[in-house]
Amino acid sequence: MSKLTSTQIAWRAAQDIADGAYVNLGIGFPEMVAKFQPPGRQAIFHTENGILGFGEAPAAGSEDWDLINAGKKAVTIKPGTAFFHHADSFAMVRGGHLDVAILGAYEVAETGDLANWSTGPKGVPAVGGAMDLVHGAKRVAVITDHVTKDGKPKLVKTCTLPLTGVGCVTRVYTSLAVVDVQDGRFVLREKLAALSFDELQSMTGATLYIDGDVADLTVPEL
Amino acid sequence: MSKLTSTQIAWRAAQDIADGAYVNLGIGFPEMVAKFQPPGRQAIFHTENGILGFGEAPAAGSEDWDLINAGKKAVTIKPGTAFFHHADSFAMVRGGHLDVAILGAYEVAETGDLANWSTGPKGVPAVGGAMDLVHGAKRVAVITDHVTKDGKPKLVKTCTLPLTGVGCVTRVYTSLAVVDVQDGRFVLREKLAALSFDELQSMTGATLYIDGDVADLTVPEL
Amino acid sequence: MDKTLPDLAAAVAGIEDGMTVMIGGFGGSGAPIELVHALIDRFLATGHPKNLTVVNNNAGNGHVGLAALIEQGMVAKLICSFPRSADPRVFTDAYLAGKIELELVPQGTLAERIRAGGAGIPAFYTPTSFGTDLAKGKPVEEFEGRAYVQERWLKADYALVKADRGDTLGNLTYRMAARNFGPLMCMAARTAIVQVSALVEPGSIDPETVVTPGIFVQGIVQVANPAQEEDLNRANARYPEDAA
Amino acid sequence: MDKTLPDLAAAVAGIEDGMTVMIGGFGGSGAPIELVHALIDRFLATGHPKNLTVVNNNAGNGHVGLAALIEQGMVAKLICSFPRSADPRVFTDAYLAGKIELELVPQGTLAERIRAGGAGIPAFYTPTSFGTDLAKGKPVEEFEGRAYVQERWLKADYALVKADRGDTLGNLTYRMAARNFGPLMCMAARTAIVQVSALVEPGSIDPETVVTPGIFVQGIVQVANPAQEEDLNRANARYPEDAA
Repeated sequence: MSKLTSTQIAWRAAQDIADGAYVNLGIGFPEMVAKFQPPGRQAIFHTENGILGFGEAPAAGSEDWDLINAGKKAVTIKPGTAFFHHADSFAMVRGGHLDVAILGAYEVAETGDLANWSTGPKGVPAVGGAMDLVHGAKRVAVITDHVTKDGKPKLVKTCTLPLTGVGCVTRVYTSLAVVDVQDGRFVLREKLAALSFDELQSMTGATLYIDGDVADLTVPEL
Repeated sequence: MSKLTSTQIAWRAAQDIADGAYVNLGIGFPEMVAKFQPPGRQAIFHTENGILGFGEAPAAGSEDWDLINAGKKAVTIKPGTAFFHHADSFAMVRGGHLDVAILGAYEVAETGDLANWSTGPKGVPAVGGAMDLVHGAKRVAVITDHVTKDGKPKLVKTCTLPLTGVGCVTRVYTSLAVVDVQDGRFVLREKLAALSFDELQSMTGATLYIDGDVADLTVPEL
Repeated sequence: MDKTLPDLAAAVAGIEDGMTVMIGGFGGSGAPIELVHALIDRFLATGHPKNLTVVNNNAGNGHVGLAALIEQGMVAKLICSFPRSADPRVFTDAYLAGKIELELVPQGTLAERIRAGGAGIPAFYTPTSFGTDLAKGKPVEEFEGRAYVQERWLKADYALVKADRGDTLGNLTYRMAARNFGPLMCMAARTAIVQVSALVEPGSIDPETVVTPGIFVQGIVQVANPAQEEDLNRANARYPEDAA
Repeated sequence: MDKTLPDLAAAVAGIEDGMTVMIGGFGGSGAPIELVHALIDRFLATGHPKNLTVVNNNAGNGHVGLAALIEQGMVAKLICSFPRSADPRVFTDAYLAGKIELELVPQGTLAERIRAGGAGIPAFYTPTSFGTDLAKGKPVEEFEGRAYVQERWLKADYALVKADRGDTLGNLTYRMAARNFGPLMCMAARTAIVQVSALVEPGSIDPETVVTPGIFVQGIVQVANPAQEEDLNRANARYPEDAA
């Protein structure tokens, strides 16, 4: 059975972003979501380091290193961009002004708890804006492979890794399914057509509930 | 015995303002202090409604009502003026960034308590920025007649009117004297030469202490 | 994504009975006179909205703007720092007659409470008002040897704000000291409605000079030559005009 | 009233052993490289300052700027949100060897703590970090049915900040996302020292576009063509150069 690529997961997540939505994409993999805005829709992207409404990456060699995103990658301005300082930036985050934040995850619990900043006490801990982003955005979505590289479930009953936030995730887009977090339960919304419910459940660390239709998770070749 | 006029009290207070000091003048009588900056010194005036470094009143008829001070009087800009919003403005106040605030008073207690916003439960209460200004400025000075219109002391042991702030006043410029508030006591620094210490004490509602020289309070005709 | 509203009536159409409405301005500077008068027009035509809680630094002046809103009996409660003005009769009479409730807040605390509402900070500590009547009933805590009062955030259903230039995404600049509470109220309101002197296309405002980023603005309407409250009062204006 | 400092050495001359120093920048954008290198020069010449507590969003990159400051052993403690970068070896080695203390703070909480320090707010409540390891030992309070963590202000003896234009009164503008923590750190430091690309006379900056009003700035020094940390790292630069 072929699972979705990271690019395809990002594509799927992008389909749920409304025209005009204010969106923060976590650094790394989630940044890919910006590429797949459906035709006719234009989200406005926020980055923690003080830009709203920035544009795509510039051509290599034409970067301006005062114009970067939270992942320290060069971006561009476009009509309607605004600059502001860090306290105003996180007022946008914490104050509930973002429509969607899309983040990566190590683990998501059925309660909506998220672990995505620390793999334990070894090494140098680093949190950045993750703990702020999980609070405030109207929807906090996660994009992730359904299981770890070792095949262990990432959707779990209780997170074992240090938490980023309690009860904060509302939807998870995985390589196999789209799952909502609702009243402390995982509710399956979409799954790959080739995958049976039981197969999916066996790769999930907590009970998957069904509430209404389960659609086929379909994405283009990318 | 001739006491100082309001104008002369304002003049005296102005002599203690250093070159480059950031100063907030309470609305009304304290606004007069700005006129008497000693030659060679230039204070930078702050107004609660979001201007730093504003200039004098414009000529009558050329007012711009978007360019007013906290007393709603028209002012002007000059080189180096900055505009900002109300939260930033009170960050300047509360955050200890002002060098001096000069306010009027109904009563000042020997503990530094100030009452200057309410004469009691009758009528409509109004506080404005007074309660913020008494905290944060490095020096909170009061300019006032030494006694009320009825001849009652305004420098008292304990305020009888509703407080603006506790232990906040550091110096009082009156129509008769200059008095510091120091360790819960009034310490006399200057008095009118024609006035004996006992006369001054009799018009003061708390003990006046002497700690070092008492200078003559001398001001020009204005 | 275009936040432009067709007219002033549309701009104030969503404000319902009992809502909390922040109104920008410090005295007359920054007062969104046309938005407030549009709200009065709606009330005169429909009887709504009423029982409003209004947040403003002051309590109106003369018989226009906020004073006119109070004069119509639309305001049940006012949260402000300084309910005095050159001509405060409308508020004073209503207050002394027990027709309007007043929550008096020190000006810096008012500004910070509004910012806190916009920034997702439910409470903070300030030295302001410690030991005074305005701190009564509020928690007090000591930090580093000094006592502070706990204050709570202030949010609103609507904000009515006057800016200078605005683009269709809601990015705003203000004019001099008319900025005052505008940027904070845009942050703290679920729906911030802004009247601008000039409505421009995105890209017309230098990104470095945007004061209110568009994320804080939900609706924008152009009022090309807005009235200045002070000028109206110097001309003894009333709203509506036939109320004289 | 002129806050201009004669040179970089004078700009950092007042920083003493054990002080808390906020250093602006988010990664390389806004990093005041020249001020930091001047501080290193002083340390190499005099052995001071050392045992600094540094506040920055990150922990340096490569072997220039903040990384070089850490590499010299001048930093006893770092307060930051994200001690990772393209080349974080200097901090990582020092940290794993127990040579530097780390206080990890969520980025928005870091920004708000610094603003609180500048605004005279000793403590505030935030939802950020509730229920996580980073909230351990901090007071928790419930407001309107939701739990919040109490965070404290952060102040500094000095701030070293990079701005774009500055006038001799200290009014500043920044360049794009290099703004980040600069305006906040200027507010929170007893002495804010700013390097500007262009030092101009009062009146040269439009009062509407001032980002940091001069009241928050104590010293200003011109560095006409400031280095960009990212460029230095792409060229494998080190500071001091002979340290290679």
